[in-house]
Amino acid sequence: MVDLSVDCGGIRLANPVMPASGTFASELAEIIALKRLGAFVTKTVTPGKRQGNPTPRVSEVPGGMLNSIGIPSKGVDAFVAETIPLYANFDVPLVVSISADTPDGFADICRRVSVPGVAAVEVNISCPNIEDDGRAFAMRPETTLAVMRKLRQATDLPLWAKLTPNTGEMPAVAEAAAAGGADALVVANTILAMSVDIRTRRASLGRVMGGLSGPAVKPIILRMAYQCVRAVDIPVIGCGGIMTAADALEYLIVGCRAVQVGTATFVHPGAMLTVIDGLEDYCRQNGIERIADLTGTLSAEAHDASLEWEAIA
Amino acid sequence: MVDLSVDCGGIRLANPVMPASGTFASELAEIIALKRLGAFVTKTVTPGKRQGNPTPRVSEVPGGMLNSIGIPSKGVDAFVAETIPLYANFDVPLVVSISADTPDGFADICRRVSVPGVAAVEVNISCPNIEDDGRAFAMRPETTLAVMRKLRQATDLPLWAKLTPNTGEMPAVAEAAAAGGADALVVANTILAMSVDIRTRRASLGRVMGGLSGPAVKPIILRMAYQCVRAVDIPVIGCGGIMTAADALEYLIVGCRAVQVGTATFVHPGAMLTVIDGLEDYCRQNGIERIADLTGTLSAEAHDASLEWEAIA
Amino acid sequence: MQAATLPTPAPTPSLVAPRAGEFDARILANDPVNAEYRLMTVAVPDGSANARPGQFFQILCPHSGALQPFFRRPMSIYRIEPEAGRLSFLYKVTGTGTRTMAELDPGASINLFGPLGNGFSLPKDGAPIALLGRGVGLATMAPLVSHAREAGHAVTAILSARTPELVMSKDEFLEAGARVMTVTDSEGTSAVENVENMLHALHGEGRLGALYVCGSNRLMLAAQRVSRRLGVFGEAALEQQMACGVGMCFCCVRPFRQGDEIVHRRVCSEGPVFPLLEALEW
Amino acid sequence: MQAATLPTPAPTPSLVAPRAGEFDARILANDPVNAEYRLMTVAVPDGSANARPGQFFQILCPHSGALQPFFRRPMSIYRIEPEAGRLSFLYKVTGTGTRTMAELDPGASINLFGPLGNGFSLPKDGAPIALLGRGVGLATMAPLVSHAREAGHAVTAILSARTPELVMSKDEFLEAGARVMTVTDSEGTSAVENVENMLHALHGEGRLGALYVCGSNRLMLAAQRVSRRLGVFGEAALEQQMACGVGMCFCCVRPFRQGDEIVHRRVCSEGPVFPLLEALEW
Ligand SMILES: Cc1cc2nc3c(=O)[nH]c(=O)nc-3n(C[C@H](O)[C@H](O)[C@H](O)COP(=O)(O)OP(=O)(O)OC[C@H]3O[C@@H](n4cnc5c(N)ncnc54)[C@H](O)[C@@H]3O)c2cc1C
Ligand SMILES: Cc1cc2nc3c(=O)[nH]c(=O)nc-3n(C[C@H](O)[C@H](O)[C@H](O)COP(=O)(O)OP(=O)(O)OC[C@H]3O[C@@H](n4cnc5c(N)ncnc54)[C@H](O)[C@@H]3O)c2cc1C
Ligand SMILES: Cc1cc2nc3c(=O)[nH]c(=O)nc-3n(C[C@H](O)[C@H](O)[C@H](O)COP(=O)(O)O)c2cc1C
Ligand SMILES: Cc1cc2nc3c(=O)[nH]c(=O)nc-3n(C[C@H](O)[C@H](O)[C@H](O)COP(=O)(O)O)c2cc1C
Ligand code: FES
Ligand code: FES
Repeated sequence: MVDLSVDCGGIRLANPVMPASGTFASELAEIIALKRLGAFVTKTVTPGKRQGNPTPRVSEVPGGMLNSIGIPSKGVDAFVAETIPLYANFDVPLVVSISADTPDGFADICRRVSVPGVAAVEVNISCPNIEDDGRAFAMRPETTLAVMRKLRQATDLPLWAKLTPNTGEMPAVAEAAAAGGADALVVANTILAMSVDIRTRRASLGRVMGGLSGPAVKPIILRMAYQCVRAVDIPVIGCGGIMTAADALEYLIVGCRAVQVGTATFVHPGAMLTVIDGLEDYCRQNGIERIADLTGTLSAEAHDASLEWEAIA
Repeated sequence: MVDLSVDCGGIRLANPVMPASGTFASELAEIIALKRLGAFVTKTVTPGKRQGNPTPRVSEVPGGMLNSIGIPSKGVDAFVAETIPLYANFDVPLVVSISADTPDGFADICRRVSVPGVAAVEVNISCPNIEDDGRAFAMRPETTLAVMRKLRQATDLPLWAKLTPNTGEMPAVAEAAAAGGADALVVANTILAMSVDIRTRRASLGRVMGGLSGPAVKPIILRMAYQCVRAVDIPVIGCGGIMTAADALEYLIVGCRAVQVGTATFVHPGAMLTVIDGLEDYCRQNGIERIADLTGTLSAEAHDASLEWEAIA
Repeated sequence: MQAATLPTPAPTPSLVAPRAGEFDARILANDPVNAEYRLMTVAVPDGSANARPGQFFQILCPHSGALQPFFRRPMSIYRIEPEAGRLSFLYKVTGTGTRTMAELDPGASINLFGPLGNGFSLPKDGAPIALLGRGVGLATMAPLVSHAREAGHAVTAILSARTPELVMSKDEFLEAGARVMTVTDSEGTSAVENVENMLHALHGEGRLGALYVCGSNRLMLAAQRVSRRLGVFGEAALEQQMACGVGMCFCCVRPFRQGDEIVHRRVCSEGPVFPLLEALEW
Repeated sequence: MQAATLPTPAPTPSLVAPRAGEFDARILANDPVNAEYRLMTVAVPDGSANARPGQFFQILCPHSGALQPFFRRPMSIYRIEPEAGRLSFLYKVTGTGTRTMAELDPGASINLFGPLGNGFSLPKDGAPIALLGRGVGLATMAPLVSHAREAGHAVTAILSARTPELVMSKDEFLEAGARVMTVTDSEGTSAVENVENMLHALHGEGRLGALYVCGSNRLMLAAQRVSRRLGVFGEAALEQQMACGVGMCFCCVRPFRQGDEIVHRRVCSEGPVFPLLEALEW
C-alpha cells in the first residue's frame, strides 16, 4: 500500500490531487467519485454578483484552450448560503477560492468565507487590483506583500496564494506571498494569450485576450513551480497543463507538494481520478512508500549520455 | 499578382517571411530555394568564441520544443570573415543577430558587424546582462533603454530589438526599445521552461531550464505582439510558433509587419516557403492586393453569434 | 408584451435518464447523408442508450495530424435505440473536429461523454405537438417524434432547408409517425411570415398544443411570436460553444429573460432545451 | 598516446549523393524482425534512393493521439535499392515516435526528409575492411557491406548482441558477401577484450585494412584502441538527439579531439560518420 497522503499548506490531503479553481463544480459528483479527490477547490467567488464576460468565452488552440470566462459570481452571500453546504456531505477538505479588486475588499470577503466547512482559502491574487491600474496583485512583489498581509489578518484558516504566470518576477513574488503569510502557493493561473480567426479577422474570444491553459503551458508553469520551490519554504501546489499522472509526477519531482488539474477535466471528465491511480502505480513500481517522499527528488546528476544511448544496443 | 513586399524596420523585404535567429544556416541552401525568403537572419553571434551548453540541448514537449543550445559562437571576427560572405551571392537582405553580456560589449560588437553586406542588425537583448545580476536586458524598461541607446550610437544600420517574453512588462519594454532607437521590434524570443524525465527524475535538458518554442507558445507571443503593436509606432515582427500561413496571418492581422519562422523549419524544412505561398493564396482569395494592407486589420466588431450559428443551418 | 399562460410541462416520462459517463464506443456505420451531413451509428454500453430526446454527447474527435482538435464536440442524439444498444449522431461536416469524425471507419472506436443536458418536456395532457427545425436542429428534434408518438401525442414537423435536396430526415420523421411539411429557401416557402402562418393554421386545426424549435435563430423568434400570441407552451433547444459540457466552466452561457432580469444560463447543464419564451435572441 | 599514420580515405565513390528533400513515401512493408525491431521498406521518388551508406533520414512519425511526437526521428538507411526506388529502415521500437511508426500499415504514407549527413569512406586501395556493430549500429552499417563488396573490398562483420536470437541481419550480411562473426553477452563472447583480440587476429590475417564501428560506446573505444595500436584507418558512426537534422540548431553536438583542442561537432551535418580516432567517449 502506497501512502498517498500529504500535508499541504495547513491541511492534510488524502492524496495530492485536486481540481483547479473554475474547472470544478458539484455537477461533477454525478459523473465521478468526488470523494476520491484530495480536496475540492471552488470556482473563484467575488464579493458581489457578476455576469462575466461576453461570449465567445473559450477557444481552442493547439494543445490547449483560451478562456475569458470573467469570473461570473453569485456573490459571497449566496455562495456561503448555497454553495458551501453542497460539499458538507463529502469527507473531503473544501478550499474556497476568492477574489476582490482592492486589498480591503479581499480581506473582507476572506473574513466572510471563513466559516465552518471551509478548510482553507485560496486567494486568487492573479486578478486585477483597481488600486494598481488594474494590474494583477501578483504581478509585483510589493502589491503581493500588501494584499497578503491584509488577508493574513482576516482569517485563521490556511491561506493559499494563487500566483499569476504573467509576472516577470516569479521568485520575488513567491517570496512576498510567503512573507505576507501564505501557507502555500498555487503556481499558477492562466497565461495571458489570444488567437485570431483568420476568416473573420476577429479575435476568437469576445474579450480579445484571455488565459491559456492545458498541455501547452505545462513546461512554462513547471519551470515557475520549480523556481518557487527554490524561493520559499512553504509548500507549492503545481497547476498548469496536467493531463496525466506523468505530468503530475513532473510537478512533484521538481518539488511540489500537491497538484491541481484544470482543463484536463473538460476533455476527460475522469482525468483527476486517472492521475491519482497513475501516481499510486508509479510509487508502487518504483518502491516509493509515501508519495510525500517523491517531492523534490529532481536529480542533480549530469546526463550520462553513454548510458543512455547504450540502452538502445 | 499580389504585392507581398513590405517595408520593415529600415529595409524593404520582398515578402514578410524570414527565419528566426538560431533556426537557420547556409546549409539550408541545399534544401530549399533561399532566394525566396524575405530576409536572412543569422544565428546570434557573440564577441568571443563560445562552446554552448551541455547536452541534451533539446527536448520535445507537447506542441513544441525546449532548447538550451546556449549560443555556441565562433566569435565576431570569424563571423565577419567567414559567415557574412556566404550570403553575398543571394539577393536577399542579411540581418545579423548579435548579443553580448554588457551594454558596452553590445555596442562594440554592433560596430564590428556594421559592414557592407549587412542590411540590419538584430539585437538579441533577451540574453543575460551581467551588469544586472544576469537578468536579461529586455526584462525591464530601464535596462532596455540603456542598452538600446548605446547600440543606437554604435551603428547607422537599422536596429531590430529582439524582446524576451519572460518579462511581465512587455508594453513598457517595447516603448523603451523604441525610445532607445530601435527601428523594429522582434517579438519574441523563447519562453523559459523545463521538463522532467520521470523515469530518471532528471531535467530533460542538461541545463535544466531552457527556452520553449513552437506551436505551444503562439497564443502567448501573439498576445505580446499585439500589445507591442499598440504600444509603439515602429514595426513589430512576430515570432513564435508559426507553423503555417494561418499562423503568420494571425500575426499580420493583429498588426505585425513581418514574421519570423523558427522551430517549424526543423519539422518541415520547407515551412517558410509554404508560409509565403499560403500568404499569397490568402491575399488572392480575399482580394487583398498588397499584403501590407493586411497589417493591423483585426476587427473590433463584437461577435454576432446569430450569424455564426445560423451559418450551420 | 403580454405574458401568456402556459400549460405546465412534465419531463419526458418513459425513459430513465442514465448517468452520464465517458466510454469508448464502437462505430457501426458512418455514412454521408448528403453533401454536407453524415450519420454515425455507434454501439454503446448497457444503459447508455437510454438517453432522452434533446440530450447530447460530448464527442472526442480523433486528432488530425498535429494538435487539434482540443475540445470535445457536442452532438445531439439523433436516434436512440436502447434495445439494440445503439445511438446515432447526424452531424454536419464543418471544421476540424467534424472533419476528423467523418474519416472514421466502422470498427474504429470513438470516445463519448454523455448523455448530457436536459431533454424536451412533453405537455401533460397528450396534446398534439409541432416541431420546427432547420439544419442540425433536425438532428436534435428527431428522437422527439417517436418519443412523443409513444406517449400519445400527434406530431407535425416543419422542416426547413436551403433547397428541397437538403431537407434531411423527412422519411425518418414520417416513419416515426409525424406529419411532415417542408419549407425551403429556393422555393421561397421558408420565410418567417410563411412559417408563422403555417403555425397559426396548425393551431386552427387543433394541432399546435406545444411547439418545439431548434436550429435557427429566425425560426426561434417566429416560434416565440406564435407562442406568445397563442399562449402555446414551447421549448427551444439552443447551441453554444462548449468546453466541459457539464456546467463547470461557464463558457456556454446565453442570455435569458427571467422576470424583469436578463440572466445567463449554461446551455450544457441548464439546457440545451429551454422554455421558448425565456430564450433571448442570439 | 601516439598518433597513428592512417591511409587517407576517399568518399564512397560509386553513388551520386542526391540532394536532400522532404517527401511522402509509400510504405511497402513494415514487419517485425524480432521482439524489438522492425523493418520498414518504402517506395521513394526518383533519385532519393541513391543514398550513401551511413547517411540517414529524418522521419516524421505519425502523431499519436495528442501532441507527440514533435521532432522528426533520425534513422539510418538500412537497405538501398536505387533501381527499385526503395529504401528500408531497421528500427527499434523504443519510445513515442518509433511506437507510432510501428503501427503503420503498407499503403499508408510517411513523410521523410533526407538523405542527410555524410556516409562512410572506403580506403582508396581496395583494402579489406571490418565492420563492428551492435543494436541499431547494424542498421547503419548494413548498406556498407554490398557497397564495399562492389568496390572490391573484402568485408568481415563482427555483430554483437545480448543473445544469439537478437543478432540481426546475419543473413543479409552474408548474402551481401561479408564474412560474419557474432559475439553475444549470453555466450560471454562480447566482452571488449575478446573483440579486441578478434580484431587483432583479423589484422594478422590481413583482413583489417580499415575498421568501421557503430552502435556502442564500449565497442567504439575498443575499436579506437585497436586502430591506434595497429595504425588502421577507421570511422565511427555516432548518434545524438536531433532537431533540425541539417546543421542549423546545434543540438546534436558531440565532443571531438582536434589536435590539442576539444571541439564540438554536429552529428547531423559534420557526421554521423566521423574519423574513428577523433571521436571522444560519450
Ligand atoms: C447541444 C448541442 C447539440 C448539437 N448537436 C448537433 C448535431 O446533432 N449535429 C450537428 O451537426 N451539429 C450539432 N451541434 C453543433 C456542433 O457541435 C458543431 O457543428 C461542431 O462542434 C463543430 O465542430 P467542428 O470542429 O467541425 O467546427 P470548428 O469550427 O472547428 O469548431 C471550433 C469550436 O467551435 C465550436 N462550435 C462550432 N460550431 C458550433 C455550434 N454550432 N454549436 C456549438 N459549438 C460550435 C466547436 O465545438 C469547437 O469548440 C450541436 C451543438 C450543441 C451545443
Ligand atoms: C544518425 C542516426 C541514425 C540512427 N539510425 C537508427 C536506426 O537505423 N535504427 C534505429 O532503431 N535507431 C536509429 N537511431 C536512433 C533513433 O533515432 C532513436 O531510437 C529514435 O529517435 C527513438 O525515438 P522514439 O520516439 O522511439 O524514442 P523517445 O525516447 O520517445 O525519443 C525522445 C527523443 O530522443 C531522441 N532519441 C532517443 N533515442 C535516440 C538515439 N539513440 N539517438 C538519437 N536520438 C534519440 C528522439 O529522436 C526524440 O527526439 C539513429 C540515430 C541517429 C542519430
Ligand atoms: C474555464 C476556466 C475557468 C477558470 N476559472 C478560474 C477561476 O475562477 N479562478 C482561478 O483562480 N483560476 C481559474 N482558472 C484557472 C485554473 O484554475 C488553472 O489555474 C489553469 O487553468 C491552469 O491549469 P490547467 O492547465 O490544468 O487548466 C480557470 C481556468 C479555466 C480553463
Ligand atoms: C534551437 C534554437 C536556437 C535558437 N537560437 C537563437 C539565437 O541564437 N538567437 C535568438 O535571438 N533566438 C534564438 N532562438 C529563438 C528563435 O529565434 C525564436 O525566437 C523562437 O524559437 C520562437 O519562434 P518559433 O516558435 O517559430 O521557433 C532559438 C530557438 C531555437 C529553437
Ligand atoms: S460547457 Fe462548461 S458550463 Fe457549459
Ligand atoms: S540536429 Fe540540428 S544541428 Fe544537428
